[in-house]
Amino acid sequence: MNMKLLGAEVLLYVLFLAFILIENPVFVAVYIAAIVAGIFFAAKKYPEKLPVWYDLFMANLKQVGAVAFVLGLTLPIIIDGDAYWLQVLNFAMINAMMALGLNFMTGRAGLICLGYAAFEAVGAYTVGILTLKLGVSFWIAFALSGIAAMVFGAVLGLPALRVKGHYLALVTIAFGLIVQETLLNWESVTGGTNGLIDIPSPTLFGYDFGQMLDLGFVSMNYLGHFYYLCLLVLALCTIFIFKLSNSFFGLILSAMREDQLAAQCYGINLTNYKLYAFAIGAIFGGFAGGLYAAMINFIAPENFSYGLSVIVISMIILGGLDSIPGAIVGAFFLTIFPEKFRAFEDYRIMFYGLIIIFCLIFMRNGILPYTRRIFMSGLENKEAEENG
Amino acid sequence: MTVDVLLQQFFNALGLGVMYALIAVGFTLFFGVIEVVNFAHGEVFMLGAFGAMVVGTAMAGAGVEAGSVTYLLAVLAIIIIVGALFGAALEKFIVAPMRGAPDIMTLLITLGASIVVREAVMIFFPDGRNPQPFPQMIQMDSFNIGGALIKPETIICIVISAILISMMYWIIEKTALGRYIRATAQDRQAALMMGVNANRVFIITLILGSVLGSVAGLMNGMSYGIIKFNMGFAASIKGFAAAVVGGLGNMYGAVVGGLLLGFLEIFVVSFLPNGSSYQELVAFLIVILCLVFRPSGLFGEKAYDKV
Amino acid sequence: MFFNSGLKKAMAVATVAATSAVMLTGCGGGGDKKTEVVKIGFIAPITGNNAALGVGMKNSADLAIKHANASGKYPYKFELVVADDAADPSTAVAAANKLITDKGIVAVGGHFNSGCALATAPVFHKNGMAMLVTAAIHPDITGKGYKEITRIITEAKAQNVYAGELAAKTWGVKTICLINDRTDYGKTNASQFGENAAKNGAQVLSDDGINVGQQDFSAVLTNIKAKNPDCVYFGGMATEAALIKRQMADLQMNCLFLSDSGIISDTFNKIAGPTAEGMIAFNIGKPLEDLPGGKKFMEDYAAAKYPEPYDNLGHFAYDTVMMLCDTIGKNKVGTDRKKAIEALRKAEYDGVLGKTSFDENGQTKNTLITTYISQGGKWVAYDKASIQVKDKKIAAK
Amino acid sequence: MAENKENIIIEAKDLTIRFGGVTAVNHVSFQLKAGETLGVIGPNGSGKTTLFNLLSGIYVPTEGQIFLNGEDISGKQSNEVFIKGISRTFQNGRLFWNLSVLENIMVGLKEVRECSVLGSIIGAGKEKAQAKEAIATCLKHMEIFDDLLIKQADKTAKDLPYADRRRLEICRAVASNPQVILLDEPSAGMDSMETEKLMHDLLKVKKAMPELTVIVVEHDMDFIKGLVDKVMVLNYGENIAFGTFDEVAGNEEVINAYLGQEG
Repeated sequence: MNMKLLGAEVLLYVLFLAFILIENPVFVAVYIAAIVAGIFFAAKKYPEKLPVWYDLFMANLKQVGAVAFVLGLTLPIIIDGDAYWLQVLNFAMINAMMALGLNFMTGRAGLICLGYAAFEAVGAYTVGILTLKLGVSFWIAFALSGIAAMVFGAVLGLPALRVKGHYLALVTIAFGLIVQETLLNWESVTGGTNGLIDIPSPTLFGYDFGQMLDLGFVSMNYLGHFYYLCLLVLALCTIFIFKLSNSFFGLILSAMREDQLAAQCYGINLTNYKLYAFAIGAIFGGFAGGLYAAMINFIAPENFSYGLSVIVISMIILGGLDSIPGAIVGAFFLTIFPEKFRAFEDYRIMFYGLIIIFCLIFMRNGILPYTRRIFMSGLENKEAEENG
Repeated sequence: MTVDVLLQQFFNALGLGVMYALIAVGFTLFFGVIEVVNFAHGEVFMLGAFGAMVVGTAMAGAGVEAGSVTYLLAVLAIIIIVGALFGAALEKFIVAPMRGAPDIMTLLITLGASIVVREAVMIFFPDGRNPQPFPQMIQMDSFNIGGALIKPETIICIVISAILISMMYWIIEKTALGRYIRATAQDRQAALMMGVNANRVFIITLILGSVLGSVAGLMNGMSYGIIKFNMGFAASIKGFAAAVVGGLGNMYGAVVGGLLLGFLEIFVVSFLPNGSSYQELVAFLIVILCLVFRPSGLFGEKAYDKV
Repeated sequence: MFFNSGLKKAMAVATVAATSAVMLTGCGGGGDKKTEVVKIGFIAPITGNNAALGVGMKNSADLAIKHANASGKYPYKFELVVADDAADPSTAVAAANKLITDKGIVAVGGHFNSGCALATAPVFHKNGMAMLVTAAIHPDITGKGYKEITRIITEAKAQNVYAGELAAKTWGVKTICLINDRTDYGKTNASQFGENAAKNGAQVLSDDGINVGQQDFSAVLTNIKAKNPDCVYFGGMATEAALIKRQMADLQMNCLFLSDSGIISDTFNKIAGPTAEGMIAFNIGKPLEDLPGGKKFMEDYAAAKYPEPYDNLGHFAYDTVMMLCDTIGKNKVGTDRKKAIEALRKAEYDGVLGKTSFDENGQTKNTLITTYISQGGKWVAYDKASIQVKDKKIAAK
Repeated sequence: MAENKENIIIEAKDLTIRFGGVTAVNHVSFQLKAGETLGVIGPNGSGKTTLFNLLSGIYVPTEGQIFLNGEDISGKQSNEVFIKGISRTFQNGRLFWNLSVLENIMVGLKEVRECSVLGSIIGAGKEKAQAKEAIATCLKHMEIFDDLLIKQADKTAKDLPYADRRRLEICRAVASNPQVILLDEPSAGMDSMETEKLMHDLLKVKKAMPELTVIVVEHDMDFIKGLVDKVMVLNYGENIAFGTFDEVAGNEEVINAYLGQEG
């Protein structure tokens, strides 16, 4: 347990909380200015310090994750169950799940997908239809939403086998638009344009998630349940993705991303692994959709538009392609930061466009760039000493 | 299906197909020569329409008679400048920094650029969120050919795009500049070694393609009379679909692809029951089918992986 | 890029100390304790696609609060808390939650977009807070039987029943072609108009769906022209309606062209240009000047000097908030949300729209519908217009 | 299936491929026994790399067959060809540039390829042990190049100096214990001193893996002379000479086709 790291993470948590709690726009502007000034100041004064801290964070991701989870548990209590911010944080976590899935598909396996919102739609409608129309319990429907998205991921994978790069981008856009079009037209099942209304909230052994959550010292509305549910699912997704990326399977996908032809010449069956990448990447979109449907109780085709797919792309670009912490931080930043500037609501979409351009030109590796796994840290020093 | 209705649908399709062809040629030029898929190409289409509207309304206000030849030529000239400036700016600020980066990066940055341009017009153009009326540019009424009514605008659009595409053909095939462009298309390294200034080719290609896009925007405004800040997105998907159907990188393929897409859309509506609700879907379905079964399109040559 | 130069100057001033000081001051001010303060919530599309309508609604609601407090009739000091739903269902739910957590708010009014009202109705029902819907006309909003939900505007179905009878019976239309923009709004209006016209002897020849954002309708209109209908009805919004009207003029189709309230806006006349002449549409409510409190509302609004116009739905917002204040004031509800719900259901209020009271579903009984025709680039009430429908064609009176 | 008399590892029979009008490889045939090294020489554009692409399954031959251990593998996908035992390097180097040296080598290993997707999620401890084992295999092969590669095990491929990149390619190709290895101009871009060093490394590889059959495309004649048992000369896609270096050197046709121009 690296205490220095723990201290740093708690400080970051406090700064994050302050950012949420300040209401008055002037204070928000001053606060951001102070943070940015602090970063420039530190970067100038101790240029060598930043990479050291950075490597420290990246080397102990397991600890960073665990501490973040624990701090996350305390968040609703500190913001006194404020429903508005619970809702925004729930959206941030749902977006983070999608960012993880897309990052696995595009960042790790190199398969560009501009129709990722379709997987969230599949997950949301699976939960919506099963719980609303067939009375299935939420937990079964939620599991099925992941599986349904996986199947759709494989279905998208099929045409993707024969195309690369630009063509693949276009196929995924077309796929996203066709899924949305089907949701609009298949009125009997999906409720067409007015979508599904009043999707029941989940119940666990009779305890309805839709009621108020009373923790004794603080009580908050039903969004508190979803906050903890989202936090749990996000944690599991992160662990799931972490294990996958650091396994041989992850290595093969990154080889495929680097050079498909060479990878094939070294025994990798591109067809299988592309389908795996699409299918597994899509699961996270499905879960995100399932949670969204159960939480908002109302879904319609325009919630899962092409615009959303582009926003998720901007999240993983900001975070850093193929970087798991980057995807989560990117998603949180791009969901929470605009909330503070409700007055500039019209500029929100443009803000995402600017983020894409800014990051691609100046910060191509994003804010938390991918760090390679060091296999040989122990071995290397030993070898180096022996050979002198 | 009487003859006049068939003839009417034919001209409807021709007008539509010609506009798609012009956009598709732009896409094919970018991909064929500098291997860039320019997702912001749709926005130059929109800027062309908005530019023409602003100029047209201003000139009409300043007393220049709306239908006169000078009026039309002035609008066309300004639109070409708008397209050229957009192409040059796109190359300098968006495409150039991405040179050498993997394809995904160029694709994503043009995607980012298209969002910024689209939203900027929505926010900063007066009442940008709502659709805008496009000034009436031609004061003639429709021609009646065998019972089918053809707007003068459609005729002019067909003529303008025929001229532009043949000019593009002449530039690419006959001029020195065209040789540079073709050389870069075939093998960029070899062309560089032969002293072809790649930057010049990049900028010129983007300018030429963007000019085609902005003129297509003008034509859209003239034919439909109503333009909106987000017209670029749908046009870019259809333009790209047409370019892919024709064989990305092949100029004639793009023209044929555009016309084919126009006719298919009109065919779906006029012959399939309740076809009108699938008109927009046609472009997407073609793209997937074509990419999966014939990735190199109708005329594109089979691309071999350069080992 | 989002740090404009102003912020950079602020950076020079800000110190880290400022950050910690700021962290501790939460917001929240105490009210003076003289008369009890009762807050009324109001949700509207302040930003997003319908920003112009939303801001007009917000200003009118603010005007209502001023009048309620100034009238002295009520034992409370009313305060308005405005929330923005940005015409998007998920933002609407977030805004609703923000209002619910403010314990001082006793009841809420608002919404123009049906999608938003449909999304927030269950939220208000679940959390036991009354919502008086201002301008969202989807039947299901009050159709669900939630006792918390009432609505001050006529719902969509009535508008289509009226239109169907008028076209088939009064104007003698025999054959109709329907077009809808495949949105819930457009499709419901088109099919309900077709049903009611058929009940009065007309025959529906075709029902074609088109897409929002589509530009080229030449193919579907050519098919319709071949059927030579007496009238074409379009369920949808202004942009597509204007494009269709222009392309019908190009094809020299001179049959009647009717549509729903979605197209009644200056935008339609502006973008349809000269072809707008003779376009007929049906709208809920009456022109402001014909309403009982219409003139007074216009004068009061002008006097209050709001920067933005009250737009189409200002008077609905005004009556919503006035009715909420009146009901809460008269029944001494204070901040008891349960009492507010019961009181509102039984309430009666005589305002700009005339006398408003609710049926068992919470839907207003005061049904107001008007036929409009586009003449000289402006929407004019049909009976006041100089062009009329004469044997299924538009002609001078 | 031709039964395998004198254990011919790899055989090409009238191997041909045409792109549109051009016949890049025209009826090339050869046979190689286990452990033999064949040098393929010829002027630029004579079809050497195209031949490699045919042998490694990237291109499908228009005519003719390829036999590995007597089994006809023509038309098989490149990943199947690799699994059967033919690995290759690339003329202008196709390493996984953003992956580390170790990761590059690991990609070809059998246990990596056969990892189960599910296993990597559930198998808690297992994949650490597997990783250790895989690293050990890689290190064994990296020792061929002394500690040159081992020192830079965790550097990314794109950060390696040019010569080491060539060595990494060879190491990657050898790591999967193939039966046949195709080296496409391994010494391209190296100075004579480094080429010399590379030749010794390759000789060490051959000593370490006597059964390994090597086919190498090269321009550097000393490199060829020092390394190969037999030489094949290609000109305009045709095999104009086959035999030991000396036989080929004396062949009339070869001289004016290839060596003659140099003279």
